[in-house]
Amino acid sequence: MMEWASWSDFWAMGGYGLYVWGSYAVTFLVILAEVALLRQHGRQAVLKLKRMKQWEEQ
Amino acid sequence: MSINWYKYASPATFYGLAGRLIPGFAWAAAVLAAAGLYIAFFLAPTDFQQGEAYRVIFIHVPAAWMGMFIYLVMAFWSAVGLAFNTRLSFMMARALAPTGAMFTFVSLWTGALWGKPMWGAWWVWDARLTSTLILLFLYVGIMALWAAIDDPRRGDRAGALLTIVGAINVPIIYFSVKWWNTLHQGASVKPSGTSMDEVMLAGMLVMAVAAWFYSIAVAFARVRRIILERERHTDWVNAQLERA
Amino acid sequence: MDLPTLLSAHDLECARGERTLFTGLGFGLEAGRLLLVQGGNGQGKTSLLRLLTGLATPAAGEVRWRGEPIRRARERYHREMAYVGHANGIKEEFTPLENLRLEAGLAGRALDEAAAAQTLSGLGLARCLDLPARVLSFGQRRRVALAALLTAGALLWILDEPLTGLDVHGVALVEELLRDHLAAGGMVVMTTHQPLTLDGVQVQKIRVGDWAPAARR
Amino acid sequence: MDLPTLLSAHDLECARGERTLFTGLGFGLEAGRLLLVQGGNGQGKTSLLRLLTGLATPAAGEVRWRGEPIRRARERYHREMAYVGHANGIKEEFTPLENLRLEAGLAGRALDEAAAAQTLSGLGLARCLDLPARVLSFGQRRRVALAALLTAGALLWILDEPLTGLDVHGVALVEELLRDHLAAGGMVVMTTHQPLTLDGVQVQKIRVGDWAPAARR
Amino acid sequence: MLRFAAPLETREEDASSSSLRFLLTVIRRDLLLAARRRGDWLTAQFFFVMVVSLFPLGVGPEPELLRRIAPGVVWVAATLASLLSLTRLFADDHRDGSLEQMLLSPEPAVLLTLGKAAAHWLIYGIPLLIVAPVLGIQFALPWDAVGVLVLSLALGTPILSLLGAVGAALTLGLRGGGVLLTLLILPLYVPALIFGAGAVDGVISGTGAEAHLSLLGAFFVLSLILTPWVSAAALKVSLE
Amino acid sequence: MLRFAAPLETREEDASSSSLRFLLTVIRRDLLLAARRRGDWLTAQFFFVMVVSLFPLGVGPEPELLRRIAPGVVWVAATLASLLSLTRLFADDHRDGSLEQMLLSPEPAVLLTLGKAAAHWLIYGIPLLIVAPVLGIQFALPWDAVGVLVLSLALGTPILSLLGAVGAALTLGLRGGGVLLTLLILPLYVPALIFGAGAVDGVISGTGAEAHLSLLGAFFVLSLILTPWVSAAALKVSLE
Ligand code: HEM
Ligand SMILES: Nc1ncnc2c1ncn2[C@@H]1O[C@H](COP(=O)(O)OP(=O)(O)OP(=O)(O)O)[C@@H](O)[C@H]1O
Ligand SMILES: Nc1ncnc2c1ncn2[C@@H]1O[C@H](COP(=O)(O)OP(=O)(O)OP(=O)(O)O)[C@@H](O)[C@H]1O
Ligand SMILES: [Mg+2]
Ligand SMILES: [Mg+2]
Repeated sequence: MMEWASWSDFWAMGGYGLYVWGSYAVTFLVILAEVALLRQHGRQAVLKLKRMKQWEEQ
Repeated sequence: MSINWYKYASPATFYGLAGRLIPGFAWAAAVLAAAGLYIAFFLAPTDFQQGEAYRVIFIHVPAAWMGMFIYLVMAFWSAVGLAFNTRLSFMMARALAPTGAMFTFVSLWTGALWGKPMWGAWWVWDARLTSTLILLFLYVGIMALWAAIDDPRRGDRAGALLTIVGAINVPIIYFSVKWWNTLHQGASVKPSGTSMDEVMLAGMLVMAVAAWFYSIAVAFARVRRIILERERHTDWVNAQLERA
Repeated sequence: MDLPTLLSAHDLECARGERTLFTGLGFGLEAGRLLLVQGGNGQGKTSLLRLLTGLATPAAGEVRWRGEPIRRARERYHREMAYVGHANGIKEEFTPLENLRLEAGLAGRALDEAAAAQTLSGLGLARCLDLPARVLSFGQRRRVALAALLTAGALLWILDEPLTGLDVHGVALVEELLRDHLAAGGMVVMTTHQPLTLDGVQVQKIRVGDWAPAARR
Repeated sequence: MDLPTLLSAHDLECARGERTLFTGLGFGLEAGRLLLVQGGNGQGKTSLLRLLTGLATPAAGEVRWRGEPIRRARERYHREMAYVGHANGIKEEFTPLENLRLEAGLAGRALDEAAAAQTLSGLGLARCLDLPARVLSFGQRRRVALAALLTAGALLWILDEPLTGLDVHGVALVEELLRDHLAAGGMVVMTTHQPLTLDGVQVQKIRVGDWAPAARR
Repeated sequence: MLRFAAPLETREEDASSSSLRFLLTVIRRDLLLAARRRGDWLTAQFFFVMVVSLFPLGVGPEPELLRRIAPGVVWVAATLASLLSLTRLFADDHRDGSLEQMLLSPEPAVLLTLGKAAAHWLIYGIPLLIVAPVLGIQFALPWDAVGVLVLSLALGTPILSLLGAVGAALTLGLRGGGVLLTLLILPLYVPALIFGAGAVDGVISGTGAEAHLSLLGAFFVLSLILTPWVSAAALKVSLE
Repeated sequence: MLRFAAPLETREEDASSSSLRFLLTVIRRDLLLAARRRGDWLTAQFFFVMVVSLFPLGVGPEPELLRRIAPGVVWVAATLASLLSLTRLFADDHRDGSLEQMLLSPEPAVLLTLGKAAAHWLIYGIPLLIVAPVLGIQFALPWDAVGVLVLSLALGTPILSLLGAVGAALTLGLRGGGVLLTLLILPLYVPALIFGAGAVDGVISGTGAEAHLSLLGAFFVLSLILTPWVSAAALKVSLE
């Protein structure tokens, strides 16, 4: 801890906590959402392709 | 050069290659992001003008860079696709767009959150801000066009044409907005690249490289899905499905 | 008589969406001949004709006109070819005569107004010359499209179900037109689900859809 | 057997623009009968059918359903009547099945999905069940419109050239459907330019256009 | 093969419940159509955002000036966004013949037009309400003004859809219907625009928004009661 | 009865003169079509006038404020007016099959798109130029500013038509075409809007209009050279 006297100092960000953490939180969430969507779509695609293959084989 | 580019341009080969590369890029991105965040919050000193608020810069600037850079890469792949009719290029362009839009959105969001304490307003009609907003509109327009066309061939080409027209227009838009803004006396504070502390700069660069690797990993993952959907009647995809 | 093969298709493959409609389709057509494209609904007749016009590009293979791929000889090919599709290609707010005049203008031909009016009358549209196409009946609109085909004076006609909506006189008329055109050395590629009586005409037949039996998709 | 006359037209006159297409047209149609409206292109068949559906109003005369003018008995009439016009009336972005479901919903009927899928398969659309109507071929779209007609389960069918674009199997199918419908006591008013083979069916014929010979305009 | 099974007898049914079912089917049908065009919902929002964002580009970036014109700009943009989509309210159904089919349903046509207008509002009106706050912030409006802006749009956009349906029905099948529609309907939109923008202005200038909002509400009720009948009549005339 | 007389031999002709003739025919055809839809020409003007006139209603009547926003408002209205009509640039021809017929003409497609854009400008751009002075006066603009407004519109509206043709070709036959077109094209219009409104502002504020006007001119030349090719390519892609 070179910059910060305490954790509460750290979270306060010199009074700008809302702005700084708001930025980082939203960025984190957006990235998380992208990765999650990507995984979900990937899984859906595989499932869909398998289903269609089954149909075609019938 | 003896590398057989056409081999790697074949979706089947690229599918495997991308699959092997993704974990590497993903881990590199994670490690670099951790390092960047450590620098950002524990090594970089407090800014004497802006106080701690400036720490937004470590995501704001990399995100802004990636937003613009990814558009250029998309335009490049679109041009390649139209010129050489390589399917993989179009797929790359498609895979990149959501990530580009995401970064552009992040740069807008973080900029807005930064602007409130610094300028006293969430938003001002500054040249950089406005042109970033228009860039987001371009991304959205391209993705909306893709979404509206369900024939993949047509979608690829139409999207590529729009991307390229946009790429020619982006510099024009940027300068027009700048010109427009300076003729009026606009916002008095502007984001300025004043001489920067070296640690700060290092943190920003590390974060930028992390964003870069992240984009590559995500785009590869997305392109793999697109390849699967497009090539689903081929034998290798069937074999792939057996395994999955 | 050994006429040269003017229109030929080589190994055509057509994919619509995820379905392959046909592969390896090929034929050659000489002057004075009619090619009847056969197949049930949805087998790919329209898709084939659009490949032949150059409006769509085949997934594989190529179409040649006078020996040259139509991609390269586009201008010349389009000068000598005329197409009537499922849609009539006439503007609803123009009268039949104006429609013909415009088509001629776009093709860079001068239109002999009197002759055009006569063509229209010959097609049974004498009473509709001054009506906008919008108010014409289904069959009358089809007739206007056929009149445009006639005035185009093209060597090769590509006709997608030209008989839809025509009454019996109309069908007889089209048959006569086809005979005349072929007798004058013209060529026709066409589809229809109705029986055609074309005595004295050499009809070549091709069937689409058999190429892609139901099982393979 | 003396069935009651359900649909009747009295002294109908139809004017389009400045032209009177027909005047004094009248007929009566009993259950189990088919009325074939005949006439060349542009004689006024479509115009007559639209008068019969109630979409257009006659310049003079009236149409009656079960003895009541359809203006007044609109709701009941529309519950018992189904119309297929030159346009198919299907939404291009929906699959055939979704189209049927929607039509049923709008008519306030419950749709038996399995039966609907079977109807579509019976009409040769088995392979198109999950495709949007936009990508279907001309004839396939016509078949979807016919499937909607079938699921409507109406007593009176008004069909404007239902055979356009159908291949030979399609035509045979429609003929069978007509026979079944009439045998079950249904009624049909239809036009077509193609020959119909409807053995064992009592066909009533009416000719439009003779009413307004060419000279009178 | 195909079995014909026509329920030849008419069924007697509770009239009002069948009417309600018809109305809901019309709405669901349009929502489904909108859902099929993936991204349309988003597109409508972005259109609105974009039109609003054009103004600073034309007018210049001074925040004070922008704040003053903000209510007017947002309301004009909402009007245009709804107009642009209204062009297609009946046109698509008319072209492919399904409008005729719907008019041949036993239910009265007024339910059809009411349902279409309602669906239009759900698809194109609701997104505007969601985006409006963001735009208010871009133009540096105070929070209470943003609230009233959303409220006024919530009351006003249904009016746009209802009145727009009249115009769409009147111009059906006419060439250049889109532009003509605008010509007919924009004057009718004026009261909604004035009350809506006025309410927001009232908050900013401190004169209060209640009077404007209640006028807007009255106008809404009036158009809800009257316009479906007018558009039903217009529809029938256009289809003759 | 009918005599078949096909000029089976291809005629060799001066290529450039036949191209010019084709271009002129395309333009004349669209002008004729517009003339046939009586009132469309007038309607486009009315839309423009109305959008501009809505602003004083939404923003309030202060003359000083109105004068300051006038250039921006007029330019935004011009942009929207041109967009509204652009939706139908190729759509009608596509639906009735005549677009296919035109693409089957021996002449290159780029002439077709150029001609269509030119016709669009003649029909929908010229009226704007004629009405603009009236609007300028309504907003109490000084005379020299009105002059520059017309000049900037004269240079700028062709850009709108040219770029809009790209969007119209790309969105051909797609659901939600109108809104989608707007979404694609509005961002590209930004420079024209900024330079155009900026020129008028320059006159009012005394900084001069030349710089803006010459940038606008450069943008016009650029789009004249590039966009017809892009729209031709887009058209072919959309018709595949
Ligand atoms: C929504 C608001 C904002 C947007 C869209 C935005 C956009 C951008 C963009 C696109 C860049 C990269 C430009 C380049 O490298 O040439 C950038 C860089 C930067 N921005 Fe922002 N910005 C916003 C708000 C702010 C605020 C409020 C500040 C600080 C007060 C700020 C400070 C910076 C700095 C210091 C840079 C780095 C400059 C450089 O490397 O040259 N930005 N911003
Ligand atoms: N995206 C797609 N996915 C799957 N199948 C498609 C797609 N697009 C078109 N098709 C199919 O391709 C075929 C197109 O046929 P085409 O229009 O060429 O038929 P046709 O022989 O002209 O029929 P008709 O006699 O009815 O006019 C149809 O069977 C249609 O279902
Ligand atoms: N405004 C008008 N002025 C003059 N004649 C008109 C006008 N509107 C329609 N007509 C004529 O009315 C007739 C309409 O015929 P209708 O569509 O009922 O014919 P149809 O018998 O169904 O023909 P088809 O077999 O071609 O479908 C056409 O001959 C048309 O030219
Ligand atoms: Mg076909
Ligand atoms: Mg008819």
